[in-house]
Amino acid sequence: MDSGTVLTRAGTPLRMRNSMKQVFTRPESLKDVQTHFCPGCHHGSIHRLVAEAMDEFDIRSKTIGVASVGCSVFLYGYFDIDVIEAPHGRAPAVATGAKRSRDDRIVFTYQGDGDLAAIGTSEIIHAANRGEDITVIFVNNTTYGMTGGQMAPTTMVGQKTSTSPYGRNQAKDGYPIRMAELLAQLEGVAFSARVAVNSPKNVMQAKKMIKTAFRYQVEGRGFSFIEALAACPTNWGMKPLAANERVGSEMIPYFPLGVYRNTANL
Amino acid sequence: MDSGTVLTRAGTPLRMRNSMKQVFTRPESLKDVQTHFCPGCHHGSIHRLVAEAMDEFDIRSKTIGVASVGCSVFLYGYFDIDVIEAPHGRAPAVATGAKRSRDDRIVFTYQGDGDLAAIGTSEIIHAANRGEDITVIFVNNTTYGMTGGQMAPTTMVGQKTSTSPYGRNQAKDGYPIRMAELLAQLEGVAFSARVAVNSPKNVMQAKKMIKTAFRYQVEGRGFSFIEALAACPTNWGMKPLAANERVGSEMIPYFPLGVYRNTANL
Amino acid sequence: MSEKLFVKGNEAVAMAAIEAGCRYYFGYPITPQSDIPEYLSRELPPLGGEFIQAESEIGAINMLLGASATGVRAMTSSSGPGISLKQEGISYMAGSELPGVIVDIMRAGPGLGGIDASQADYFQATRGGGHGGYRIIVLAPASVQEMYDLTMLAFDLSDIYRIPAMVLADSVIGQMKESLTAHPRPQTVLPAKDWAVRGREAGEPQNVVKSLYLGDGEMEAFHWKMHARYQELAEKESRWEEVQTEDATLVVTAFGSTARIAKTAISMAREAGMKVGLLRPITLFPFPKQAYEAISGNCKNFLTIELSTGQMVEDVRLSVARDAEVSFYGRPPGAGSLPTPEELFEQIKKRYLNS
Amino acid sequence: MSEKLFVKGNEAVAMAAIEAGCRYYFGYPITPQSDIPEYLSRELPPLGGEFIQAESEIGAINMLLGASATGVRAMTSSSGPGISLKQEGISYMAGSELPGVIVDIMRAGPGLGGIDASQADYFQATRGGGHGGYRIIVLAPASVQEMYDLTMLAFDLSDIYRIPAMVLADSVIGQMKESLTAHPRPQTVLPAKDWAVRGREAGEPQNVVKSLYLGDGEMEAFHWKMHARYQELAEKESRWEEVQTEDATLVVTAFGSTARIAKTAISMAREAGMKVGLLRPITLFPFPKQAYEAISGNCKNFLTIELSTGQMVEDVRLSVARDAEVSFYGRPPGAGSLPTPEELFEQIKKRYLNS
Amino acid sequence: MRHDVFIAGYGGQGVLLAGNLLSYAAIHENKNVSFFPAYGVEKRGGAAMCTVVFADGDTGSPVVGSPSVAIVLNQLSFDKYAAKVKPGGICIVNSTLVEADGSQLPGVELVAVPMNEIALELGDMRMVNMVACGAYAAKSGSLALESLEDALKKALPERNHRLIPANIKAIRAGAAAAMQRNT
Amino acid sequence: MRHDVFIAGYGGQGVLLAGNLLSYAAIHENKNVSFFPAYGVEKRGGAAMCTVVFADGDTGSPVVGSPSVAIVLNQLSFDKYAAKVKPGGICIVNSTLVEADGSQLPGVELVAVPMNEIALELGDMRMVNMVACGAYAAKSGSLALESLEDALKKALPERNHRLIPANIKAIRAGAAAAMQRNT
Amino acid sequence: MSYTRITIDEARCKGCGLCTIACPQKLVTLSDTPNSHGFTVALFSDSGKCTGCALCAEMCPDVAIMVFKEK
Amino acid sequence: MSYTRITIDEARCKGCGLCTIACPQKLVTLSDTPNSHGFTVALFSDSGKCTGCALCAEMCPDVAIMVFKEK
Ligand SMILES: Cc1ncc(C[n+]2csc(CCOP(=O)(O)OP(=O)(O)O)c2C)c(N)n1
Ligand SMILES: Cc1ncc(C[n+]2csc(CCOP(=O)(O)OP(=O)(O)O)c2C)c(N)n1
Ligand code: SF4
Ligand code: SF4
Ligand code: SF4
Ligand code: SF4
Ligand code: SF4
Ligand code: SF4
Ligand SMILES: [Mg+2]
Ligand SMILES: [Mg+2]
Repeated sequence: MDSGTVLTRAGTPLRMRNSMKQVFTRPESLKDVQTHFCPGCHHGSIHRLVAEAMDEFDIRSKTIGVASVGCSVFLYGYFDIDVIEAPHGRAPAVATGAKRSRDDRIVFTYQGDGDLAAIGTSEIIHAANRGEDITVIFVNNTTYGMTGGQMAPTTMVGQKTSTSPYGRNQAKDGYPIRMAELLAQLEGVAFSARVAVNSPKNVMQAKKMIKTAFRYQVEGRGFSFIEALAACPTNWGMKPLAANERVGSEMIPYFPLGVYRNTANL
Repeated sequence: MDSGTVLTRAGTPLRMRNSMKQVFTRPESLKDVQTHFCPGCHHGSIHRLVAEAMDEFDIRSKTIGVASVGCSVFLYGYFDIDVIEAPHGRAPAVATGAKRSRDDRIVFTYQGDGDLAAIGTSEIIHAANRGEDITVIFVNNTTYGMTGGQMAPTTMVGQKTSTSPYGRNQAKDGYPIRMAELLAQLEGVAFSARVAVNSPKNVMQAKKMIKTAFRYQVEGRGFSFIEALAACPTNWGMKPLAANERVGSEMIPYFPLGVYRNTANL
Repeated sequence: MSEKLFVKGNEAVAMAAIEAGCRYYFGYPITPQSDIPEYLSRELPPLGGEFIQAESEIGAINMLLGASATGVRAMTSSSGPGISLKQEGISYMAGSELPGVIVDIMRAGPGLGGIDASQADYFQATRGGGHGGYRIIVLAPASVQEMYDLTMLAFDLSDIYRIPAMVLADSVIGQMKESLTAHPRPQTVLPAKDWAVRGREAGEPQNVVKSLYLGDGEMEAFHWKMHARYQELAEKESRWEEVQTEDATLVVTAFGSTARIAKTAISMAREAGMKVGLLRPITLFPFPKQAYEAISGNCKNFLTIELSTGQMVEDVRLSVARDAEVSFYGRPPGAGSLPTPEELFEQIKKRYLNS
Repeated sequence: MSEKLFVKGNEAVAMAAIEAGCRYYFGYPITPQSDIPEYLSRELPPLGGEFIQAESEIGAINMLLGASATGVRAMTSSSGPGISLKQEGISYMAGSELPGVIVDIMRAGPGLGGIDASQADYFQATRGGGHGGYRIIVLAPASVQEMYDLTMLAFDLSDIYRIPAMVLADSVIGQMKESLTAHPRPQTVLPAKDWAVRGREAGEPQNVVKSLYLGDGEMEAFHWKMHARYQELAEKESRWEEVQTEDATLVVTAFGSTARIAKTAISMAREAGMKVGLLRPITLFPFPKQAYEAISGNCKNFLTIELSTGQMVEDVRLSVARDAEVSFYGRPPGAGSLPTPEELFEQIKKRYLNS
Repeated sequence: MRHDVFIAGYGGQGVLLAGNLLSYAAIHENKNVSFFPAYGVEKRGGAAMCTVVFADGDTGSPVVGSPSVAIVLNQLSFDKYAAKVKPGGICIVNSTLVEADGSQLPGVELVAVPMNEIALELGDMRMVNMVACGAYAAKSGSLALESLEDALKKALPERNHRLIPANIKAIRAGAAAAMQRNT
Repeated sequence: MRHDVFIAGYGGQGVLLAGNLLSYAAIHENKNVSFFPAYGVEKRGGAAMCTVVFADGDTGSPVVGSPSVAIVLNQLSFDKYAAKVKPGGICIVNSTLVEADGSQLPGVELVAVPMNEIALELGDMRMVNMVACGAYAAKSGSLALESLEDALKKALPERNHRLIPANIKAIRAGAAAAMQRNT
Repeated sequence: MSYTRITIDEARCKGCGLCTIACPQKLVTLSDTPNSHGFTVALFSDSGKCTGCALCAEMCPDVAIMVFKEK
Repeated sequence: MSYTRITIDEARCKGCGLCTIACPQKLVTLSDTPNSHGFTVALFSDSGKCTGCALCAEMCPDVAIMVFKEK
């Protein structure tokens, strides 16, 4: 092969010249399957980074994932780990039950913004406040992806969704809620950070943060929280590139990236 | 009468010399009845201050009180106003429904720490975040009074309760949650303050703050929140004076009094 | 003839609510009912109403409680898991004698289940899924037109009897589009809401909306009062549809979409010369016992069809004459599990031969 | 003879849970069951177990879901409003085939109601108060000893059948103290929990605890599978107590504290020469239909007594022979509404004369 | 034999402890026992009452409509409950606080014991309930005084065991007073 | 008369719009109509299908087990659903994407219309569904072409009304193709 | 300074004693013996020193204290 | 610099284009015509300029890109 695209079929990557070494590989904890996510959906990127963190600490075989209800409900289809599917919003409570009964396991939840910041507010606040030794991956895409793009607590002011047809109105609907900052107020939280995956630089930073969050748990340091800003091209009614662009132009200014609490400075 | 105690019977105060003027009176919004509260329970003091605020703004006839489940469930027995009894923790949602459907009325909730900071976490956070134009009186007595003194989210570290027989253990139960500060993080909150009624000075300050909170609503300025520290002598297993003392010696140091958010500086 | 609209069942619910004077909606998204909040988020604000997307179904039912308590018409809607979460609030509304309309567009369960059509929330709706022993009014539309008509009726009955009313439809009825003749709300005479909490104006009594009863015998008296009211409901408000039951030797009974499928199956049976009829309950609570009693005087063979392993069939058994036989055919909810008319015709043939 | 303890019904539940190997408790305070969390908050930590006072009943049921999913024995308890809030979680557990024990010490409702004894959560418990059409095992103790015995049984049945199990008692049984012979857990052979989620060790299959079923026919297959399991339960695990039914011409039927009160009333009747017996269901789901079928072969007169306006009476009607009469006497819950033996004796006399 | 006793007073008079004591005494005599306390929404104040049923066999109903024996510690309880005592039964009243007239209760034996006075004489007002239990045991004959005395060890928390001798005295004084006044 | 038609394809082929168009056409002809869409958990991708039933009287079952007419826009749908067509019924296939052989469907009339090609000829691939509707109306005879054309105003959102003339062309082309190939 | 005094409603007073720590003049004390409800109610000693500051009344959770002043 | 290249799995690529903005060398573009799933998949132009920085792969939400380097 001299030039052009190298095509492969799922699961059977074309063999490279023997002299070549693969420098970017699929993480082992991520199953080698096609996802159901829409083109340009950042759930895929975030899934990969979580899988990389599991690989990094070699914890795949002792990790329990807690799936939430939302576009990420098929967690068990993509991660090669044991999974419990929690009712909508209740993943932190389910994770609490799992972790307390198996305290030598690594337990993480993966939740959307409808799930965590709306219906599941009580559960996340109290799991965080108790300082449960779990890791929470919170994917904020400013909308209810799975159910067709309704307004979420994180929907931006003015953003039109299927239940805010005139745009989110801060006078009636309030301002978008900043979970990473809010949880950082709680004594039980060991680590809280906000990341994005809209540029290679942000991806690299997100990778670092997600690994740190898992490291907290591996080292038994308490509750760790990652808010990942994400694009939902489908429900934003945007092409993938435009949606990716919006994360940087609209979301990050309101939801600044950074570490909001870091008790051990890992 | 020359000296000694002047006794009166409920509702029929002994007439003073004609030349005397009553300088401390029972607020009109407070019914002239005996309460069911235990001796030294601060619910009584807080009830009076709320009634005074209603008198001050002459809003008794247009106020809707939303009672919660806890020792303050008999709100309708003590306040001379229309009352809705909300399910445990849901008073802010009930108040939202009431206020949105009758936006010319004054709507307040009166909730305990079990009610507001445990089961009702979602409802308070989202009513606050939406900036509902209601007033919330939050009575923090570090325990579930009505049900017999179980641990609350505000129970102090080390405090023994009927469900923390070895004392609250921050490693398992987390640290007591500071609601006034937490809610102050939310954009929708117009006013958030913490008060106590354990000394005449604090009572006077509490009175001012509670009036300010109601004024916010009277002037349509949005969500106002008062956290009132309170003694529960019965469930603390203390004499009233000792319990009153504890508010100052143990609670205030951890739950500092003050204004945590004041958007209009009233 | 007024122009016929062509709308989704869920939209018909929302349109009827507006026509019935409901200006307050509180809900939380869930498939397959999200068309209702979506429609109302668009239509209520221009009418001066309020649409709130609550933080949860629990938030929504309690906002409904608060709004209803002030005397306005208000509603919520959800499906499966969301309706389960509303049970405490529904129990409180029932205990506080509050009207209010709750729409359940049923989906497959238990748990997360799936979003396919289901009728397995029948027990939850008719037996009081919440605690304490209460009943709510349950209406089961079988067409888009009925989604409209029964939603309006739900508001009226709920106001008259001071009992929460539920519109219980499966997702076939919610998602399908049919011709709809929208009509204004009937001029029912409604009792004054003098119990409503609106602020105690001078001279007015204090109004308290509550469900706490502590005095000796108070709670029991409440139960017997409601029991009598339920009986009044059963006598006055039971509604059902009968199709060709007069000469039937087999009566099929089903509600909602199942009744629609059965109707076509019954036509097939009639074409094949079988005397088969349909009895479709429109009110599930009150259950139209009187219709079953009357029909089972002549016809001794009943076939109940449900999208579940059998729930309404218990009410049928409890309602028919003692010597009547009640058989059951169920297709529990889930993808690919809707029965076809042909399939039901087979079932009818089987039972008919046995009759 | 082992020393007799003298303990509250609620405490017996907690003691039995510990003896049954339950080390994880998740709950939220509510009268009249708070003795259970209070006892366990004291006793579990020294045993290396975990007691969590959850942020709410919803938190608690979902912690139970999480713990049960990892294969340990765990439980929660509550009353009325709290049990309503758990309905979504219970439905998820049922849909995920998870074991787990839920204790409901019933109090008066609907709504906030009161804390007096009630049996009005019967429908909620036995019909699935949650969505989607599922059943849970429901055990109804009538003494402190049975609070102990049936709590243990609940853990075993729940593990064997992979169905959540509820101990359903009224507050009389929960609050009263009686002699208790504590005994070790029976050495039942339990199936391995190879479905449990504990981390996927090399070579093990991936375990997923879920209730989402999307493939064609998957959800329906789940329903029929569970239906078959419920039938197996009914055949193998139905439990009841019969007192002097052999020659009875009137059989009183009641569960929990009502059965206790009825027992004394029946002694009075027997003393007065009336042939009256008692049939007390111990399992409410599965309902001991076989006992009713058998007895109603001879005795045609049944009197159902409940602390409600009538719920279990429907199961009795659905279970007895067609020619048997079933009458009902109810005292709905609330302060001052517990019937006395004398009162029930009057009711027995009335029905007996009619028989 | 099946025995039942109903005890009523106001919060603070030790009604529940009395019920517990009788229960443990009955257990000591190898009976089956059901003790049913009434409980209120409010933590404090108000009435306190309980029922104790004990029998060789099944205790049957923990709820008793017409008790064979009632122990009534204050006027309110007397007014509310005395009339419920079964014909042929006994009503033991704390005559220090209760004005009771036997003619109000036809067919019921009224046993008046000045319990507060006796307790006060013995030096501790809080022993009213012990006096009552002694009176019950003696008058009803359904429990031996020794059983009561033995039961104290179980009914009282460890830290109060030093009070046992005083309580025994109160029990005996109650028994004596009950027998004396009515023979 | 009661008519039913089942339409299936993949997401993006305009299956639901086709169903709506037929529904409005039937309403225009004063029929009662039931349109039942299938819907999936996932927002995107996958199959799309719907059923339209229309009748002078009651539409009866919105669910149709054996449709009298099926319109099949892609191979997957053909493989899955074609066999369900009622004996004596019609199966209209998009022959551009579907390899269909009439012998697979005994008793069913197979109408092959190269819908993609026709649409592409008319300049817009997205009009495949219009071609299909025209074919259906012509072939089944249950709806007049004029009704379809009238229905476009209702089925299309206001902003797309400028496309109506092009759509009418596609409908007519579909009708012509269906009739031509099978007479 | 004009004559000032307070009244304490015995039917309301629960004897918690909060008023006793509030009075700068130490004019309020608790009775030694319980009343019929078992409460040791508050007593006012009208020594003429009462300033009418109403701090006692402000502290009373049961609104049992009223304050009067010579006009 | 050793030879470096990437592979793009067409069965996984959804044509979102995020890789195209990630490559500093602009070596990845989207195809003009949709594939059988309707996706305009990404194409790599192996002009020898690939540095193996893997930024394209890091950006791909569908993990469709693998990067290889000469040893
Ligand atoms: C109790 C309950 N309410 C509502 C739903 C419906 N529902 C499913 S997913 C979802 C929200 C999804 O949004 P989000 O959590 O932001 O996840 P995303 O799909 O955007 O990743 C909702 C409301 C449900 N399954 N259960
Ligand atoms: C859903 C539900 N769960 C639990 C209860 C029981 N309950 C009643 S009051 C209360 C807590 C009271 O504590 P708090 O809110 O702090 O008020 P306080 O009595 O201390 O003023 C609880 C748990 C209930 N009524 N409803
Ligand atoms: S709907 Fe949005 S969140 Fe869901 S898969 Fe598609 S792009 Fe991602
Ligand atoms: S229990 Fe506590 S909070 Fe309740 S009335 Fe008594 S002192 Fe007040
Ligand atoms: S008014 Fe002031 S001075 Fe007078 S008694 Fe009260 S606190 Fe003391
Ligand atoms: S503060 Fe009030 S209730 Fe307390 S002792 Fe003084 S007067 Fe009595
Ligand atoms: S590895 Fe770097 S240079 Fe090579 S194609 Fe990817 S982004 Fe471009
Ligand atoms: S980022 Fe991945 S899925 Fe998107 S176009 Fe590039 S290779 Fe394809
Ligand atoms: Mg989202
Ligand atoms: Mg409290």
